[in-house]
Amino acid sequence: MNDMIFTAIVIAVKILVVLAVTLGLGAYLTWYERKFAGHLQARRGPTVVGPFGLLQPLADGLKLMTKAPILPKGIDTKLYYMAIMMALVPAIMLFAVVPFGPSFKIMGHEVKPIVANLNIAILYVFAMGSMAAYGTLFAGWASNSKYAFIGSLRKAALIVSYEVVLGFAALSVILLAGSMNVFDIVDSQIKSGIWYIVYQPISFVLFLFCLLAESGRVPFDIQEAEAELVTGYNVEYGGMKFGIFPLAEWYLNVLALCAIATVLYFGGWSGPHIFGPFSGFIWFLVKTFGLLFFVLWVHWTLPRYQAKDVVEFAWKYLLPISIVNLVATAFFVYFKG
Amino acid sequence: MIKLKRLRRDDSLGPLESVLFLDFIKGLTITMKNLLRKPITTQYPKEKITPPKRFRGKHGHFVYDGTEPPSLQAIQGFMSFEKGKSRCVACYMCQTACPMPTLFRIEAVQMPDGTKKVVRFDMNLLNCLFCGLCVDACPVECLTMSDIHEMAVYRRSQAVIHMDDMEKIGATNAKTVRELPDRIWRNDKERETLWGKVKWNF
Amino acid sequence: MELLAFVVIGSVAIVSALGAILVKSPIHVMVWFLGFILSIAASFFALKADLLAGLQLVIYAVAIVVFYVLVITTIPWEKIKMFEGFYKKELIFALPAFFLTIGTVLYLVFNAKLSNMRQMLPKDNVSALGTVLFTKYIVPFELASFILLIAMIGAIIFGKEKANG
Amino acid sequence: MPWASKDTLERIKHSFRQINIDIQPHFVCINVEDTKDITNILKHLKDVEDFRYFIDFHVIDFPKEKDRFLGQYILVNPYTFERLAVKVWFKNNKLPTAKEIFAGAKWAEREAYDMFGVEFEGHEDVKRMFMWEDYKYFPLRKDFPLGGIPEQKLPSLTEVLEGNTMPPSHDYDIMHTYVPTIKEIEKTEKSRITKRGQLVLNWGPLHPGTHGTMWFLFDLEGEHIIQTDVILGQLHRGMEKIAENIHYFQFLPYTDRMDYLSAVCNELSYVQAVEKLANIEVPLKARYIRTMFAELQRINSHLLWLGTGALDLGALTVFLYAFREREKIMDIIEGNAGFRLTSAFLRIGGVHYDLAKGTLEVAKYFVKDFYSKLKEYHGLLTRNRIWLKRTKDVGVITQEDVYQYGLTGPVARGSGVAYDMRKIDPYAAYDLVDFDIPVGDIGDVYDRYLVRMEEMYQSARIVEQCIEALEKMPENEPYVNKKHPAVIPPKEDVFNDLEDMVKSFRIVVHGENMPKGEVYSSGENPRGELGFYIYSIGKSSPYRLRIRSCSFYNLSVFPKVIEKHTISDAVALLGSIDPVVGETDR
Repeated sequence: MNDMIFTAIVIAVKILVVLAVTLGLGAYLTWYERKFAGHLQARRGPTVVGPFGLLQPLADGLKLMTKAPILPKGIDTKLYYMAIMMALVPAIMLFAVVPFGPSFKIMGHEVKPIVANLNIAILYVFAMGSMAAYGTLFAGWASNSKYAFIGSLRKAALIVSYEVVLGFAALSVILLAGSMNVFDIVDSQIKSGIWYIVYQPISFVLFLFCLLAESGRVPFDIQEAEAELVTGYNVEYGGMKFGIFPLAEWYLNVLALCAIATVLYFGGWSGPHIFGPFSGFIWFLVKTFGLLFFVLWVHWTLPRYQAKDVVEFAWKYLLPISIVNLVATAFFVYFKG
Repeated sequence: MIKLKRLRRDDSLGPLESVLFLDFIKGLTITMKNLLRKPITTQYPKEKITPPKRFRGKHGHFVYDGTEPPSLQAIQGFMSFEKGKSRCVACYMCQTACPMPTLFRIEAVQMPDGTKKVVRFDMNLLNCLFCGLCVDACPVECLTMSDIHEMAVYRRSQAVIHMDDMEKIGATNAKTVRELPDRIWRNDKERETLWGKVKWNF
Repeated sequence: MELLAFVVIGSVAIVSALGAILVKSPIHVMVWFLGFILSIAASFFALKADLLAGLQLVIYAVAIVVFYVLVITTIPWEKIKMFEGFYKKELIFALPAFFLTIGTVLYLVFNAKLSNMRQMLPKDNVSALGTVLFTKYIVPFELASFILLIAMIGAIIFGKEKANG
Repeated sequence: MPWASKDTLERIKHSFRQINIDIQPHFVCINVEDTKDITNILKHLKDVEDFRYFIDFHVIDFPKEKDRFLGQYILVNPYTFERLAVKVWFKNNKLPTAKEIFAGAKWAEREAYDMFGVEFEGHEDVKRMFMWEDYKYFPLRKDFPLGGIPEQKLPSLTEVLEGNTMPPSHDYDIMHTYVPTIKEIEKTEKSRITKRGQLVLNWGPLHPGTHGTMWFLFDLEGEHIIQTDVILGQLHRGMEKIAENIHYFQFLPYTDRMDYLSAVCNELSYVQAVEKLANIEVPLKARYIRTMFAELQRINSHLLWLGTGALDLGALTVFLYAFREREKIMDIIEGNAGFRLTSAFLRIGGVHYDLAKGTLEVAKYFVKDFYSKLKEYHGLLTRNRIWLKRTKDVGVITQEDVYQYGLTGPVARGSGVAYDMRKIDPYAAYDLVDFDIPVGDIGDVYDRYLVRMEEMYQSARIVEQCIEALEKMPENEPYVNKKHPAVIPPKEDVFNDLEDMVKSFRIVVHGENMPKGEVYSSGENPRGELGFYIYSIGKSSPYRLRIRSCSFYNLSVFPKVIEKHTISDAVALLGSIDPVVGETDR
């Protein structure tokens, strides 16, 4: 009975911590991105609110929340509101399978810093990553706007094509690790001492493309392409209703997928023990944010693909490459043992 | 006859370039280089760049203070000027030169001693192009333009400036501007964030 | 605990299934249907059939429903005549199926007992499922995929013809 | 060789007996007596004499004449660069359409209908170009007053509604000229295209991709555009009407506001037309200064094109890099002219001021730095595979399109037509500096991109040469030709010299009467050939001033090229055509 209470408490704490951390991080990622983009573009980024503009996310949030609620004419009200949840929930749910570090012991119990240690964690990531498309899809449909509608259709086409590539790309890592459990994947990397990016550079590049595509980052941000569709699917949303979409898609989704990529290709929390007991957690964060930095860097450097090119790119290039890579990996695993 | 330059179209990537994403890497290095550079912006409401001497901002009237050009000295006997007040002679040249005929409203009265006195000089800056033709047309160096460029107002009626506003601008702001050397910008330090250090030959 | 989960998830599933039938707007039907699929996936999770749940999510909740939504949203609904009234013929044909379903459910309720699935499942159900699928059921599995492939190609061809003509 | 030679004219005269040839120093035209012949003559000129480059069509209103409206085509032979005007009087307000011969005439005729109410036989969709449907008047007719006909109450312009009974300023009236209602705007929209595809997308008038207030209607089938139309006029200010009512020197600040991204170039084109009319010689120093500033302005304008073009295609950072350099040019212009955007720096007969101290140093510093920055832009975009994918073979404009639609500037040069006024009819100091004309060959977006990038490089070269020449000049070289009667003397002289003061008085008050005659003169703007046609009847303001807008004609090819392409291509194409609404609408 004691065990059960302990487990329940641990789970509750985990959920709370993950929720608080991700939402807070999500908000602060906006600051991080603005600052980064600012300096990249010879600007300064936010500087006014707080030191280095550190309170800017709060000010932004406050501004978004106090905006006058405006509902466009002819919308499907229920879906209009539901779409917001549909965008946010999968993005947060993604964090359920992110292991933030090695397992540790509290009061003799082994605690794994992960909300749900699923056997099929990677499959779950695919599912949740793509579920976010519903937010976009229904938002576009419910808004009763042509721009939003076209944006949402683009996103649907993109999700359908990139999900397949994402699956095949990650599958080759799963083959190497022999498991879909995130802990097993990391452990097998730690055991062999070699990160999977060494074995699977092609798969990593594919995964990176899919990461950018699923989270709607440049060069695949076709669903919001502001020069064509103003801002695409969320054009009719205002205030915090609008604020949720970028938060979910651009920040939470990217962060979670970066964390998963760290697990898959960069050995998760592996790294020299130079930060004492928290070394594992710090290494994990360092890697995740390094990847995130790269994603932002790419976002602020490259132009954007066209909608049809994005889909074409996935089916004509990425998918065949990923399948060949998978087959090659399968042979490698089979003959190696 | 015409010197043509046919453009070289390097429009397909080589195999190495496309497999190793060299084109992306090149772009990424450029943005990274810029990330390490200093920002060039000035933070507007906190720091302001002083406009150059020739800037055409809010209008002002130079006052009657003994710095008049010869053209005014020739006719100042016919005017009733006061020290520290506008030296306008109500010749309506500014109004005539202005492409927007309704911008000015100038009135002058005849004083008992036969001299002329300007009693009203309104400019509706909402109509103004800030082209400077009025300043060019002024034959007595009275109308001028200061470097004041923040002219937002809350009501339309506040955008109409009157003679006393312009006298104040002319006596202070525009006067300091006029006495500066004719240089491309006034303050080297302010421009350094954007330009870096420029070497001067004079 | 498990019973509670079962009751909650089951009722959600039933409500959303009913919603999918009763709601008029086609896009709302898809939302209810999505809810139904998600609750089924949740019940798989509750039964510790992780792989099934995952596949349910990936295949049904994402791929298939996205396609449905895609198709439904692009149909110009204002041009299509809505049928107002009662489907008589369809109802008559549906009756036998209805009774069959009721019979099956009743049989299951009275004869089957709530089995403890966890003991039947091997620890690593991914590899177990893979082994079963590619040894014992290889023929039906491949057949099913072949039929699906044919269906897909057929759909593309029909779609193309319509677009051209 | 800007105007048609004697031989050519004689050949034409030989083929058509019923025409008169009129040769003026800066204008050569043939008068066609009968409207019936005009189609044949235009066809002959196009096919036999190779005057296949359509430059402009406009109308002049003579209310007192029997036939009232005079139509005028300006054509160019793209091989010998001869220019020729064809005049023809409308008969009963009617003229046979030329849109079968020159596709660009379609929009020009619509504009003529919009502004003058003239009709074109065989042109079935003569619709309003800038004004809305149901607008009752024809604004450029001489009997339409300059201020418009006040007939609508618009209290919002005053503060009367807020309980403030004082008039807000001395010249606001509640009565206003007619303003379209929502219904009329909807009618205008409906009249432009009939829906054939799945949905009609209103792209604009306020849209980040249109670079201003342009209104596109896309008829979409999926993402593919099956037909499109452009509704212009959101920024129509009646520049030509204004010009007819003010003195020549007063119109100068208005030209800044046409293509507001290349103010100095606009001024240069205008000033040069007036100088040709009045026969004013410009001092060498002023010519160099003009050239230098026009080229700086060209870099400035192309940088904005680069930034926004890249922004349209998703490269967000290039925009700010381009603006960094732009800001420097703005600083140079501001330090000399006094304003950053609408500089009003040139004057008829010279420039407003002499160069400010330090300009040459700063400009030199800028140019030296600019080459490396140009390399940066190339590195970010030119060989980027996404950029290539978005621009290569997208929006291909053929040479035939260029001639047909009267496309000029980088759009023409991208398609391989080496038409550049700076070389054909050198003005300012372009004949004294050395530069190349970059020419593409396919005419896709990528070619236009390369052409503009190369032009920036060439402009920087020109600026360098101008700096060199200006450095050698003595300090007190004249920068304005104040001896000519039509030129306002510089300000210092007005204060000190009675003669100059009187002259200044005379020009400002009465304006200088220009000689009678016609002038068509054009300059190479960053966007193409900006032409000014002045019909002078010896007054101090033009009888008719026609602005041949490059953006307007460049844009007219858009609906044709974009068909069967996607919205994303539309963005790329529009970015590469780079219209400025201030100039399309005037």
